[in-house]
Amino acid sequence: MTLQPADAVAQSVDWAALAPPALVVLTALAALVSDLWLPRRAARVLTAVSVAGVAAALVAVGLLWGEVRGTFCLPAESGELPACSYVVNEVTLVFQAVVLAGTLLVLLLAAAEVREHDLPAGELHFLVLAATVGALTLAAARDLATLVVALEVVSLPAFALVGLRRGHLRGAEAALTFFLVSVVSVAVMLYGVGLVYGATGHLHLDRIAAALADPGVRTPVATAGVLLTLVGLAFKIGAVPFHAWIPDTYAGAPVSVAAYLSVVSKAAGLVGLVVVVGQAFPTYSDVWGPAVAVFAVLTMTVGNVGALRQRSAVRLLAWSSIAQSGYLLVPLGVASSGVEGVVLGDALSATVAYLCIYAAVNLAAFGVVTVVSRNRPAGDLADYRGLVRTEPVSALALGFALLCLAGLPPGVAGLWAKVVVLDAAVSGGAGWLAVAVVVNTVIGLAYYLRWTALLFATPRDAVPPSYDVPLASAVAVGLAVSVGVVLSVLPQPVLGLTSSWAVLLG
Amino acid sequence: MTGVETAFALLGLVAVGSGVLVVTSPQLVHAGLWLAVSLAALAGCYLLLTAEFVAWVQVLIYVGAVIVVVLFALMLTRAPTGPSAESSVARRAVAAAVATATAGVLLAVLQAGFAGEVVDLDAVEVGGATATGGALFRIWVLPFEVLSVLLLAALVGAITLSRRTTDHEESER
Amino acid sequence: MSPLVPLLVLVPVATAAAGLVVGRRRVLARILAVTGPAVALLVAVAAAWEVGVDGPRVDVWSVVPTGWVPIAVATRADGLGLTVAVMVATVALAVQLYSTEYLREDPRYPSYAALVSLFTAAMLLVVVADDLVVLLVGWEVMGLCSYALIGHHWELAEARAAAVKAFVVTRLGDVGLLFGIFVLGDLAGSFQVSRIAVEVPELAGATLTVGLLLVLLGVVGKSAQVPLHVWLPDAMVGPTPVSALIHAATMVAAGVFLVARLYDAFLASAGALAVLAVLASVTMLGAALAALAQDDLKRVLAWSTSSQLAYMLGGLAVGGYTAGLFHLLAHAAFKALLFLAAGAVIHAVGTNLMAGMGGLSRRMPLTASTAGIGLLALAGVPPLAGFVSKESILGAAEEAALHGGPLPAWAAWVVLVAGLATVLVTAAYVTRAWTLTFVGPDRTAPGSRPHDPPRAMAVPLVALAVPTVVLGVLALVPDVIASVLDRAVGADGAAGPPAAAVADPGVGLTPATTVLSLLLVAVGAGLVLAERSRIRGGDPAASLGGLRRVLAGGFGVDAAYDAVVVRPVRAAARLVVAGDSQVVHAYVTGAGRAARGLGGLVHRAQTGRVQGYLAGVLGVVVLLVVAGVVLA
Amino acid sequence: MRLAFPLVVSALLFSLGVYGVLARRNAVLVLMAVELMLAAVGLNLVAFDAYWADALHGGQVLTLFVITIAAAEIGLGLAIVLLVFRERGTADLDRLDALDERAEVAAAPEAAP
Amino acid sequence: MSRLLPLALAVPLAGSVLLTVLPRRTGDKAAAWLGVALSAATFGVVLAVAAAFDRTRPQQAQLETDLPWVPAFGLRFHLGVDGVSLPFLVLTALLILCCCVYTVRVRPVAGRVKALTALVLLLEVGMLGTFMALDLLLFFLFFEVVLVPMWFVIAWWGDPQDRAGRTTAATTFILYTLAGSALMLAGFLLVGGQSGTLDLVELASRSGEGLTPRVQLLAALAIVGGLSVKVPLWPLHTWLPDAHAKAPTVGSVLLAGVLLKMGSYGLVRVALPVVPEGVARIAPWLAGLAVVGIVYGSLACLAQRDLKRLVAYSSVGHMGFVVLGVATLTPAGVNGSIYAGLAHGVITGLLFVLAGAIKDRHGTTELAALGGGLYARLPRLGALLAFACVASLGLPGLAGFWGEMLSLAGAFRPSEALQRPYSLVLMAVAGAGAVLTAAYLLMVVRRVCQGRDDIGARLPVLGDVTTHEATVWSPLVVLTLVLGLWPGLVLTMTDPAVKALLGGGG
Repeated sequence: MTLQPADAVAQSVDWAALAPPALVVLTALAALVSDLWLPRRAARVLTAVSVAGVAAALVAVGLLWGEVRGTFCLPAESGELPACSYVVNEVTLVFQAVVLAGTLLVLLLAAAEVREHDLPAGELHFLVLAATVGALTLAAARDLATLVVALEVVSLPAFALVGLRRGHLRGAEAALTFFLVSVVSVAVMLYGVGLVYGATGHLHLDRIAAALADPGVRTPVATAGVLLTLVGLAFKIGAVPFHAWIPDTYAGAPVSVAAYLSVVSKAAGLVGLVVVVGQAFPTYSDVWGPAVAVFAVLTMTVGNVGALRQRSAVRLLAWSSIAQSGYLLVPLGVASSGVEGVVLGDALSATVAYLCIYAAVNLAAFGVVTVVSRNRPAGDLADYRGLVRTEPVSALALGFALLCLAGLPPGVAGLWAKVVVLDAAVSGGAGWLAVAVVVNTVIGLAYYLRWTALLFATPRDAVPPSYDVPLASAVAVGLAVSVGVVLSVLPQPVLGLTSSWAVLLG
Repeated sequence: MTGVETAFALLGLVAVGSGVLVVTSPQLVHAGLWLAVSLAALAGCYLLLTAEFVAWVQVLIYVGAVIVVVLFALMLTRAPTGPSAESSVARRAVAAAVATATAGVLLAVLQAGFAGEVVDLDAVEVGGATATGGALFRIWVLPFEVLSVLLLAALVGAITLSRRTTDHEESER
Repeated sequence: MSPLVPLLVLVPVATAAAGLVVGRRRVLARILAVTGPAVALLVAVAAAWEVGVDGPRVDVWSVVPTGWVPIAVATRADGLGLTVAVMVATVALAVQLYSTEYLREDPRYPSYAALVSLFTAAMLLVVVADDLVVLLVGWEVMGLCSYALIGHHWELAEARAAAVKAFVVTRLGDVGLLFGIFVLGDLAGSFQVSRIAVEVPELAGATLTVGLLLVLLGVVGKSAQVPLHVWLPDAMVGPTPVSALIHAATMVAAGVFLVARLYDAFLASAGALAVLAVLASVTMLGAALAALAQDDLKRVLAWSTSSQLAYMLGGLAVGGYTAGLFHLLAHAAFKALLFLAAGAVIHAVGTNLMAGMGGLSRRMPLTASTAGIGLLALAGVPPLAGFVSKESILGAAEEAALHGGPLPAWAAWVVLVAGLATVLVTAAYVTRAWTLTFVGPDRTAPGSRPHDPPRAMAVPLVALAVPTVVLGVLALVPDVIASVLDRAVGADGAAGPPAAAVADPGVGLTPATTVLSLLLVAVGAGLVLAERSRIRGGDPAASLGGLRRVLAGGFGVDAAYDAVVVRPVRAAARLVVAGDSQVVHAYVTGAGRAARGLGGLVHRAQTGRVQGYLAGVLGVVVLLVVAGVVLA
Repeated sequence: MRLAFPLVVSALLFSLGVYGVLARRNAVLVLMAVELMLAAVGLNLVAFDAYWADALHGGQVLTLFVITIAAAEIGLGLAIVLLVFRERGTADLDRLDALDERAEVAAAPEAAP
Repeated sequence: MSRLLPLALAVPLAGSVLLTVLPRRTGDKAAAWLGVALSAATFGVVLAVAAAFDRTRPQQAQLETDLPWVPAFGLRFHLGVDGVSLPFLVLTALLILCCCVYTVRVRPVAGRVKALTALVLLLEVGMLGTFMALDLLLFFLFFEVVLVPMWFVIAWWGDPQDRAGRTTAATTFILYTLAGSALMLAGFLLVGGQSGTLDLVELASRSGEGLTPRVQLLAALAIVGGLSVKVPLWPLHTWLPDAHAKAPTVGSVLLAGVLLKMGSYGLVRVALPVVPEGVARIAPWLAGLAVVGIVYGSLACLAQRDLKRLVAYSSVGHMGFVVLGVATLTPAGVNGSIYAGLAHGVITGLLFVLAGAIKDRHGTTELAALGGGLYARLPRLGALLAFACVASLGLPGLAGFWGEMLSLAGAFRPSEALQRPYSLVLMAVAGAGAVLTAAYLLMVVRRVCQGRDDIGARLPVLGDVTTHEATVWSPLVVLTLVLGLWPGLVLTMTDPAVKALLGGGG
């Protein structure tokens, strides 16, 4: 009992470090409050306010770039590591940036959907922003309590968001499915957290790591704890076999919410995973590494074969996003390979690069789906036949996004992403993972291409081309596609983000 | 077996026994009440483990609020308060198998890790409102703050969903 | 560097190309067709004159790197090549002239004439090439022209079949030749004959023998020797002038020419020569026997060509270099003559079958007399060219058999015996052909009025009859033939006189064999005549009985190939086509189906019932922990 | 006190929750089973807190958070169940099949240009 | 630094983009002529490259452009030509020009000339880029560029009578080749990771130094295996017959003429110099499979009932010679491989053009339906077909011979990697395959060109070869003759370059 709480100095708070989530909290409250005052149809104002807030947070992230800050730290004593609950470093910031950018695009996409389906605008904005707060905190959280709470903050608003559409039979069921799978997964994860706590006596990640580095620690408990802790995060990412909620949930949710889940929520799960395994369990990489690798292969394979025969656009994107999660996990899966020169930092940089590219192009795809679903609410793939004739710009954007997801030129950004992942597998010496990636790339192409081909097929009936797209959606899709195009030509920014990570997450 | 241990064993027995009834009772309302019993017994366990503050919160939130809300929901859904439909035997068998396996694995892991370990309750600072609350506000401020967002979001979400229901019903009429 | 030698090749090529361009303007096409070989003949004579004055030479025009033995675009002007070139140009000229009349009404004449010109060019390339790969180019282009011309009447199924057969069978030999060229090139470090002639004899051994045997594969294919002789009789469906040029005088003789070209190498390998001797002997006699039983006049000549080519190769095998080549020249003259005469007959009576001829000497005196000269030469009656050349070969064989030669004595004996036996059979089939065609009762179709051909066809007949006679006389002048056919290359060619470890017996008569063979000629002719009178003017071959069918069918070799090669290949082809989609591609479609099937399983789990999902989650969690704890 | 006591109780409660989650048909009852699982987590945490005599009281604080999370979850969860009940007239999970994917992919079209 | 090579890529790329954005009302004719202008300009640039090329040192990469692109991968935009790549560049630009000119008159049944031309130009970018790339990843990138355009070319402009069949063929093509190229990428990344550079010039000069035998073997398996799909090597060929048979004429010509060459070029450019030891270890297998392919392709042709399929299967046999040459690992064999590849491009391109012309006039390429008598019906077309068949069977004096001969010569004197007796057996079997090749090609002449014209009366009035067709075809015919009669033209350039590639940078 070296540390007496009574002696502890009150924690100082570094507000600058907290600026991104704090700004979003304020925005969320502003959205909630202003909804009470504004007339029912003035959703545009809400969009503007929210987007402005998120943009401000994004600027804050930009300003913080390059800094390393910790706050809510334990009082440092001699011999103790300075453990902080909230740490800002490149890892945090890059994920926060992805989360914020994703949120921004989703908010833009949601604007049209709010009008179209008469969704409660204020609540929607509040809930999205609240979940984003969770995701932002998760990226910075460095103790398990904060992590768990933040994870829940990402999830709970999402449950409500999924069930938001009125009179939509599937919406409620989707919310229930999502909810139940989520709470059970979180319960399992919490049990795991309990075991880790039991094995180490700590909740702060670096202390856990220090404790686990001690060979005297009880191995089976810690092993079980590590694995169970991964479950909740794997659920969030949509790794097989914790994936089953994804297609059902996406199918029932408003499309923009599905987009949110597939990008922001997934990024949150991923950063949680990265931080936990990287910072708390580095010495247990022989435990979680193979598990993640197996999950990766299962995930990409199940996701891809599941997408093969889909005829609903959103469900196809859902399965595709499962598959993409599989690729995302590959670098982490080989981080434990023990091959000389492969350090966790490399794996993380690969994952981040993949995530950035995936986020952009996946949002572009979802964006076009929201646009198209205005006129064709059924959301069948058949509705996309000849889209190039009816909505040429949307069709080109979607085609580009799909080919990026498939990883073939002209979707060069996606190709870089595949290169990153394959490189990770190969340089990690995991030949079987590399082969799995190869095979899955092929399966994936089959359905992406089927859809792309439909876009350019001759339409069943001649409709004059229409360029009428809601401004917000157009901006969102335009931004996402631009990012995709820029990353096709100059991928270096997202590939070179991560030079110093090995140190930060060592 | 010390006295504390005996007390704990009895409370644990109550918690587990009522837990069994929670997951087997055919009556919805009964299940809810057994849950209250189980959680209350757990609160007793917390007390024995010196976590006083946690025990009170448990009683207040769970046994008070949660059970009330659950029962309310049962009323609102106008669910039959009589026996609800039974699951098939096969389903229960699968569930039992998974549950047994879970128990087996967990017990084995815990046995391997903590066999013979002892909690020195005397050396432990009692987790009263001061101690636990102090830790909460000195050390765990951040998650606490985040939790407030969580609660607000849950509140808004719940309201939105229920309002959505009523709107929907209104429009139907 | 003499421009004459390349010109020799380029002139016919140019006329061939021009012939294609002028298209249907027939008169122009005719003029071009005749101009080509005429100019080529002049160039060949001039080049030969040059060689006579300046001596033989090798010119390297360009060297193509290959990463291995380089290919030299090299020509060679020497006695052997230019003598044959003169022969080729002469026969080509005769045939082109003849064809202007023979194919007067044929709408395909322009392409025909162009192909004949192209063929001429290719053959001339073969005879002047110093590099074996360049030689191979001409060699195979000849084969192509042969293929196209055999298929001239492509409405006829048998013409189509014969064309393909001719090409594929010779191609088989050509692949062997290519490999043989590899071996020689590898040994000598060059594909140039002039280098090989110098280097290779030093390297005699099993490898050389294998290489030469591979070369022989090409030779037997081109020269219609056993076992690749089967294409030649069928090739007779082509227009008769083509048969005269390609399938009698020139292309089929290219095999003989090639052996002569590589003679220095062959002399270094007794084994290769022995094999050549045996193959030649078998062909010699077998083909003659087959000729005996044919109904079709052209097929008689075709089998006879195989047989005569075998004489040449046999002659070369026993060391009779000059004799074999002299027979080549003589044969070119009289066999081209015979084919052209046969063409005149066929033109006149409208059938190839000797059953539809008879007594034509009265109606077609010029044809009959020139054909008679040709037949006598073929039978080896003095003093015609065929007599002297054949006797020279038999003499060389006797020499080698009795006094040793470049090949084992037993092989020389085989050649000698087969050669003598063939003399008998040759006389027999020649007599039979003569009697069936030109004498006896007239069996031509009623209403046909056979008559001697017009001038354009008659001139070549006479023109070819001249060398048939003159060469025989000329040959008796000592050494003239041998000197003309000298293959040595001096000057920058770097090769001295032929290695000639074995003295070339040259051209001349050997008493013993001459007497014996004259006797055999008489016996052969006599037998046929006797048999003919016995059966009152019928077909003497009828007396062969059941043997006749065997002989007429070429000993069933075709059927054997059909059973052993053609059918299995066809069956394999069908198997491959079926297997490709059913087996090889099945893995691909199977992978696709597996993916979709797996997808089906995934969908089946996607029931929308949340507890199913939860069961999966929790079950996997348990397994995960067990695996983690047990394995880690 | 031996650590085994709370740990065994916790493991049993967790397993009972697992059983309930899988076996129960009514959504509300499934929710109750989840509560059992979370309660088990809490017991574990408190026991370990005492075991390590954690000066930071991490276990206890996290238990508080878990209780709060559970409360929030159950509030929102009941709202969702209510929503489903209103839409479908039942809270029986077996009857909720609007998201069954099997029917959807039965006749997925091939893309012909 | 010369700008010619980037210019050769920029012209068709810009043209492709230009055609894409042109308004829909742009007439077919205008689009086609624009295509001709652009491809002619590209051809001009390539000719300028050929003119600027210093023939005295063909073993060196010339006209290089070397710019950093994606430092994270070590990817450089490194282009250059040497004696091996120059002939392929010229061939590609020429064939594309022919295709564009062809499209001016012979409009595809499916219409959409603008789109087709844009795709063809995009294909050109990929093809030229592949032959110029001197960086492994860049090579891969260009390698992939052709896939999607080619899919569309086959699936949309393919066999108008078989919609489902052409889509299946196109999809089989793209999935199959993607599997190959993804595997190849894994090999590239392995090499890049182990050697620390992706630069082909650098790697070639190291000649496998610094790569362990195991790495070399694995990389060679992946690279050669991947390229073998594209080549294609038996038994990976099954995508080819359908793709070729169902593709439109333009597609077939480019597939056979250039796409397959990208595979064989990759073997020479990448596999041989980068992982020589690994290739040496698998060379016996490679050679064996190549020879199986020769015989197998010939046998398959013998029993084909459709002209286009037959020509397609003939490619399997011909490419067998190409691979055999490489597998001998001798200068002669590799020279032969390159030469055979060029010749196959020209001759098979010609065959496909002619088959297309036959199909235009008869509506079918079924041998049975065509009957015979093409000589009688359309004498010029018949003669050209016969010419092409004869060239294809490898007649000396025409283009097809030299490659086959040199491949066989390589097998006659193989490197130490192949045991000589084994190699000689292979050579003999390949020789038998050459005989079979003659057999089936003459069978084509026999069944199609020769024979009685039984169907002429039933067909609409048929025109023989038009001036326009003659214009398109004459370059191919002339090239067949030139390559046949003047092998030194190419061999003097390839030979030093090949020796350099085999011997470590020269």
